[in-house]
Amino acid sequence: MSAAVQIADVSDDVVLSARNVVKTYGSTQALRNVDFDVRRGKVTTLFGENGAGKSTLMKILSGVERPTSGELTLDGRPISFSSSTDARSYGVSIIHQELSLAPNLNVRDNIFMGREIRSAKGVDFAEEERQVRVLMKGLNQEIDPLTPVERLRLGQQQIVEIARALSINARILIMDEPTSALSAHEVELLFRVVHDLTARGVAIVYISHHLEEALHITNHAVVLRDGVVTARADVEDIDLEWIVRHMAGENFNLGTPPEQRDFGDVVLSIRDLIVAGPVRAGPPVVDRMSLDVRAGEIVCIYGLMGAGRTEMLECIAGRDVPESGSVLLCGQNVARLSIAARIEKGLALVPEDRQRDGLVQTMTVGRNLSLASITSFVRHLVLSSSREESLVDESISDVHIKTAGGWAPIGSLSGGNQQKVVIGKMLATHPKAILLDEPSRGIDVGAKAEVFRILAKRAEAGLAVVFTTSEVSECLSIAHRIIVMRRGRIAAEFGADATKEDIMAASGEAVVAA
Amino acid sequence: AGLISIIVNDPANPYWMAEGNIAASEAKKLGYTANVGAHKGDTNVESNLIDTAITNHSVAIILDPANASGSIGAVRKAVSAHIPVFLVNAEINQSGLAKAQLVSNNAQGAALGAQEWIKRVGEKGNYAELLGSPSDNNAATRSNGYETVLTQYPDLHKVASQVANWDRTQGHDKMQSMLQAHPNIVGLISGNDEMALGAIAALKETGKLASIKVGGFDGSPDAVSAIKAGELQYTVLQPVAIFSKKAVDQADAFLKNGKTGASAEKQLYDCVIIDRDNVSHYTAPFTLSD
Amino acid sequence: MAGLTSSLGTRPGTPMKARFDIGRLLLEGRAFLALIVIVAVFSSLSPYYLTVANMMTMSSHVAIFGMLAIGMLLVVLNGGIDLSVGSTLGLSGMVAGFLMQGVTLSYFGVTAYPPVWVTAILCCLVGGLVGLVNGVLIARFKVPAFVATLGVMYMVRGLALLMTNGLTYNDLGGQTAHGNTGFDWLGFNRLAGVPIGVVVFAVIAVVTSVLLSRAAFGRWLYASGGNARAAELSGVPVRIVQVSVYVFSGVCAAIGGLILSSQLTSAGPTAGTSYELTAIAAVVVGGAALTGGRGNVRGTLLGAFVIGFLSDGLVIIGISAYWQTVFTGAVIVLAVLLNALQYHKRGRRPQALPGGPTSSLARAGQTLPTRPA
Amino acid sequence: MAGLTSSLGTRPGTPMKARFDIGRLLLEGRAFLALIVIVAVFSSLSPYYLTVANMMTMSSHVAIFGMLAIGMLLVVLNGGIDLSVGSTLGLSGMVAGFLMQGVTLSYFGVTAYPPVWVTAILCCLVGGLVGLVNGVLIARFKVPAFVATLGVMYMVRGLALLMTNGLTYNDLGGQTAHGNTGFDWLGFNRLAGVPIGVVVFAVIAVVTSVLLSRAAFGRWLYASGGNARAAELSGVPVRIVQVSVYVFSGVCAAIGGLILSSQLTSAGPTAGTSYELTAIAAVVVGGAALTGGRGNVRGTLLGAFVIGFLSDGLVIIGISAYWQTVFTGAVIVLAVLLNALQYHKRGRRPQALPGGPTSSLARAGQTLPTRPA
Ligand SMILES: Nc1ncnc2c1ncn2[C@@H]1O[C@H](COP(=O)(O)OP(=O)(O)OP(=O)(O)O)[C@@H](O)[C@H]1O
Ligand SMILES: Nc1ncnc2c1ncn2[C@@H]1O[C@H](COP(=O)(O)OP(=O)(O)OP(=O)(O)O)[C@@H](O)[C@H]1O
Ligand SMILES: [Mg+2]
Ligand SMILES: [Mg+2]
Repeated sequence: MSAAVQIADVSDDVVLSARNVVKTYGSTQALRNVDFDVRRGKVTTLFGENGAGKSTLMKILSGVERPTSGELTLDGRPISFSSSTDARSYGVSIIHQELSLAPNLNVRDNIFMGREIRSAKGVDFAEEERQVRVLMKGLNQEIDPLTPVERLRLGQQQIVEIARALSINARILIMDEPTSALSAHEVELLFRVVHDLTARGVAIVYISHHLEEALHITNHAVVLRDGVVTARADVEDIDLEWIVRHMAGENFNLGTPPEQRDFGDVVLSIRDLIVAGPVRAGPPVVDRMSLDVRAGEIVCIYGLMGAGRTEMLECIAGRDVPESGSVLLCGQNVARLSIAARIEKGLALVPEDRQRDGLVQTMTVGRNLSLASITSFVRHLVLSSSREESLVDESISDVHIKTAGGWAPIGSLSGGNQQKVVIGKMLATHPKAILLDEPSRGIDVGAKAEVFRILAKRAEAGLAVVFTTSEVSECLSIAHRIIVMRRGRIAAEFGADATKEDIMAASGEAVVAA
Repeated sequence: AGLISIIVNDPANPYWMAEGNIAASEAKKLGYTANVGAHKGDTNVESNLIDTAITNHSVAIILDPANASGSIGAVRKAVSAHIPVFLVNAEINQSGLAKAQLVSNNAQGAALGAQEWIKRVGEKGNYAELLGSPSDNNAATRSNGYETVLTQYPDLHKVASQVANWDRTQGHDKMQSMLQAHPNIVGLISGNDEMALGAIAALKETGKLASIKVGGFDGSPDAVSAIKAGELQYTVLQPVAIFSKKAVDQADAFLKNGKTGASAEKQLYDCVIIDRDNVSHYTAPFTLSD
Repeated sequence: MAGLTSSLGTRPGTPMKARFDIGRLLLEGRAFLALIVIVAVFSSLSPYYLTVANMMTMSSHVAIFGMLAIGMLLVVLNGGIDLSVGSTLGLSGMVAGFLMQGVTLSYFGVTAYPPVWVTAILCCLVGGLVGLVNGVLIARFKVPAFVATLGVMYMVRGLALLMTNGLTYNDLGGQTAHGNTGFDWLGFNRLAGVPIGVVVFAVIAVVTSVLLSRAAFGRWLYASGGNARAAELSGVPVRIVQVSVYVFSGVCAAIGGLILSSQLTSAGPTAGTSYELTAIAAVVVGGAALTGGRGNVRGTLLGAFVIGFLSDGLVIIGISAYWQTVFTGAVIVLAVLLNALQYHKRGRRPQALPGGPTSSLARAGQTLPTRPA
Repeated sequence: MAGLTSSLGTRPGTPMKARFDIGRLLLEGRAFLALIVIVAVFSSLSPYYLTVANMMTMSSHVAIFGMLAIGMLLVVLNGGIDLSVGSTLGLSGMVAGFLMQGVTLSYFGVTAYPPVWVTAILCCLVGGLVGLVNGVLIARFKVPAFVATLGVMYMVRGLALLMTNGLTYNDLGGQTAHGNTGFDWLGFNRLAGVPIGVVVFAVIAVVTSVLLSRAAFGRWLYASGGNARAAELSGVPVRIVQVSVYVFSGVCAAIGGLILSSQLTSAGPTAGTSYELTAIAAVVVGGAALTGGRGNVRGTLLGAFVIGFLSDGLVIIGISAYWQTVFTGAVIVLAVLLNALQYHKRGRRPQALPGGPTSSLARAGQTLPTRPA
């Protein structure tokens, strides 16, 4: 690899580096021969699709995981971290992608979790509290150190996580998607902190799916695809298009833009839907949404995290009770029906988090596939196994699931195929309208394209499709109509010919002026 | 005239139920108020009940001790709170603490029972025994009493014995298991009626009740109906009705004159046999009228 | 087993059913092996152990807590636990006793003697009612199953004791004059040499097994035990399923109470004390996971027979009751230790952390993956 | 309460400490209120209830299962459960009894009489050892806590019974000749009018409370009970914490056994049967969540006193033992019902579903916030 030569030239700046790192989980190769450098006083950003291996690499750099092979060097000397605590003692600090806070503890205790300041009388809470106040002041936040974390907004929780990473006075700070729950204002604050830190010589590794935002603060960019480093460059030499090209592959196409067609009748109609937020008195998560979807139409809902898309879809599907508003399916109000009854009537939801809400891990592929349509193969009170088998086989070939058979345990499938199982399960109920919450999240590029192909095919056959996404490129793939949601409301509506810039501007994404 | 606290073992067993009820009604007849508690064999609960009796300023405590050794501490506690304690039904392994220990003569009763058993079952063959919980002295006393009599017959062999903890369900299950290994036994001698009744259910089920004869101990109403039905050969009536009444009387006497009126602390009340000949005299629970 | 099924899984062409059964058999194999070892050891120690008569007797002992175990299995499959079954068993017997003595309807001034089948149905209703209380507390009011059923356990036991002030109902034989004889039929008679209690137990086991494997309800139960959120979004009536399993468990306990009291022809209020633990032990030894979603009737039966045959065997060879206690504990620990080791190896990906709320209260290594792959 | 605190939370300027304490007080307020009601009702029914002497007596009853409850609290905070404490209490007493009778060292042909303090330490070691077995099974071998401690419960009880074949050790007073007197000091003497058992209990409660609120160990325990993954990533030694709580619980049970047997001056092998349930009840009534991470010593003490004062009160006014059982059950159900309703209102977003692995075995509505990637 020619990149390796290039890296050796600038080694004077490099504090931490990884060489030929390989990480395998069972049969999945998360990282293959990755070289990566972290530079003093610089921000290095790691770009890559979901599942590219970004977090895995960061976990290795911060001692959470050990590489299958390959080595790390710190200040030119080989090193091997035995644990995250060990790495911390060398000044490596990480903000994990998943919130790792204990909800029952307060802010102070979370920040000092595992490294309490001891005094003769036990933990020195006063000193801890003082330090937290200083930290919060530095972040310009009014979060009281004694508030239990579970009472904080998601964004505030993320601030706590950032504060914890900062409190270590690290030389190397790894931020794995720190801004995913932050408001534009909070993001700006964070960036100011990042500038201060780099000015003091702290090395920063940054990961974000908000590409513009990342480009704005980074010095170096490294792109990872399927566990392989595909490109690296200084920020001066690159632009957005470069990143996308290297992230997704040269001739990658998510789907063909739809030709304008005549749609059928309105299948799904939402009127003035209001869903209350976690705090009753606070603003509603979904605020007077109205939306009509016709048979054969594909509607994409774009928005930032926390825009309220999940709440809206789950409310339509019947998991949440709306504050007010109606949900009409083919003209019939289903807002008071149970989930099962809505499925019966032809309204299906593919949930956002397939592990938590989509799959039953203890059951086989086939039983997962048939779960939502059990009633269709009950004869004389017992399940007809022949009918079930044919239904399962049909689904497997229908949505192209790569599996050894219906009896295979669900855990043996790759993420993309698991996602197809969830989609296939809901399609097997023969819905009139299907809602998909981030159907492409966490699945690889090929699976993603296939999922979109399946949806497009079904739409042609008259299915009304609503899907959400956080990636602009996906909006422009197969949707006939793009709706941008912002704080629970429709911020804008576009046709298939919209541009990325229009969409991102409407979503309120922080396109910070350079 | 004050409160008499009565503490019995487990009122889920009619024997102790009667013990508590009879003592309570006698106390009320004598003008006292009465509180009946149950320790269910747990020495800690017993000790707590004694504490409560002390708190309640009881003038006397009638106690069926949970454990010959384990209850000494509880009795001592009551005594040091200057409350006279009268033990009924079971003894403790220390004298001089309680004002009186009124117990049925278990050894005499067991011998009596064993002799009756010989009469009914015969002098040869294999037999089995069900024992009460080993933590209870009465279990050993009765078993030894049976042993003393039955070993005098060289053609009688005890082929199986099991602990069934005074419990009917366990008596039933253990009997069934013993029958598997020893289907040819001619009789069963049981440490109490509950276990005997459980065993009878098991024997009825296998149709062996005609060939295997069962003897009980206690004289409980259930056993008496079993005798009437011809299922149980006999039972040894413990004079619980007599001594629980007597215990209250002695407490009353002690409270009034400072003397129980009995000659010794340990007072043994002889047991009597109930069989189909005198079963008609059984007028009230644990009472055999003349 | 994990390794085995997945390697089998990659071999194409093997018919699906066969492969599945091998995996299953190995999972249950342990309990089965244990049973064989137990029977072999005790047979060599006592000539009476391996006789048809003794097998029947032991089976009729197993039937009682086996009934509880089958109800418990459904609750455990749902990810719950039911500590109240022992008390319900006791209450059911007491209700039977009460009804057999005749119910005096003071308004009419007559005493009604319900026939045995009415009594049996009423007892099952009482058991179902207790289960309903559990189910509503857990499904509707979200009280943790452990505590809800613990509380109900005490209350039901107290009620059973209060019904007669602790006394035992004796002689449930009924009287021909009252037209309520036949209660002891359940406990005493035999069908082709098999005690009726065992027959009832077998019938219920078969029915439950069919319910679990062939009815929509079974599928719903496995799904909601495996992942309640996913099941709900797939249209499974998770709450109804949850309430049902507790009701089912209550009814099973009531039937257990009926069998027991008809075997004894008497009903005591303390009957069944601590049987819930034996039932849980049987379910766990039978390979079910306390996290829900894993387990089946066959395994639970094996578990119940292992425990029952072991303790009866110890009685037959005349070993002290105290050793029986030790052995029961050892069997439980050993069984779950093996289970845990096995599952531990398999469920590697979402690393089960010690101390997690799920991992310690429930099966380790079976935590749901927290993050999308 | 959720509504209240959050509305308070939105009012700016209120000092945080005050708000926090109000919330806490209200949470624990229920148990406290219950205690006041209990004391008031029984005082009006019996003139002897509200006397210093009776309070001392009742406290010394509470001390025994309160000891178990404190150990149980730590286990519950960790998200586990310990069913073996009752048996450990019994075993501890038996070991004390065994040692007090003198240990015959056949090799030397002498009988050694260990002094009382040695006996006490050895008993605690035995308790700790039982806890260690639990902890290793759970933390190392990932056996579900419920089953692991269930198995150990049987084994320990069996061992206690086997030690004397079911007999009770009598007269633990010791003999001056053997230099091992003083055992009954623990149970009989008083310090400024307070029974020593209560003093020991109070000391341990205070120490535990300080440990939980002021020591790093306490933070670790709450952190690993709240989110084990996060705690491990932050460098909390989660496994060590997990093993420690079971050891602690075992030692607490052993001390409980010592106090009990010195109060009774005898030690029986069946002592403490089913006390684990009372201990769990105390912890739950005291507001701790079975999912872990929530609860404190103050609440547990209140819970223990509610249960103890209630049952002693029922005895004092002469209510049947059966009603006591019913009341215990009702108190448990009521307490968790209130808890569940309260928590249910709060944690809305990641909706706790019925039947989920965590939700039913443990507190509902307490799912960790999972953050979308
Ligand atoms: N603990 C694990 N066990 C097995 N496979 C894993 C594990 N963690 C990650 N993987 C796999 O490794 C690959 C890389 O995952 P990683 O979390 O590093 O992706 P990522 O680039 O951070 O994605 P995202 O943008 O979604 O955060 C994926 O295929 C994932 O499924
Ligand atoms: N775990 C949580 N606890 C409390 N509030 C939350 C939680 N997750 C999200 N929220 C809040 O709920 C609101 C809507 O979130 P939701 O997940 O519905 O948004 P979304 O548009 O679907 O975002 P995503 O990109 O995550 O799918 C936001 O205000 C967010 O802060
Ligand atoms: Mg990642
Ligand atoms: Mg969402």
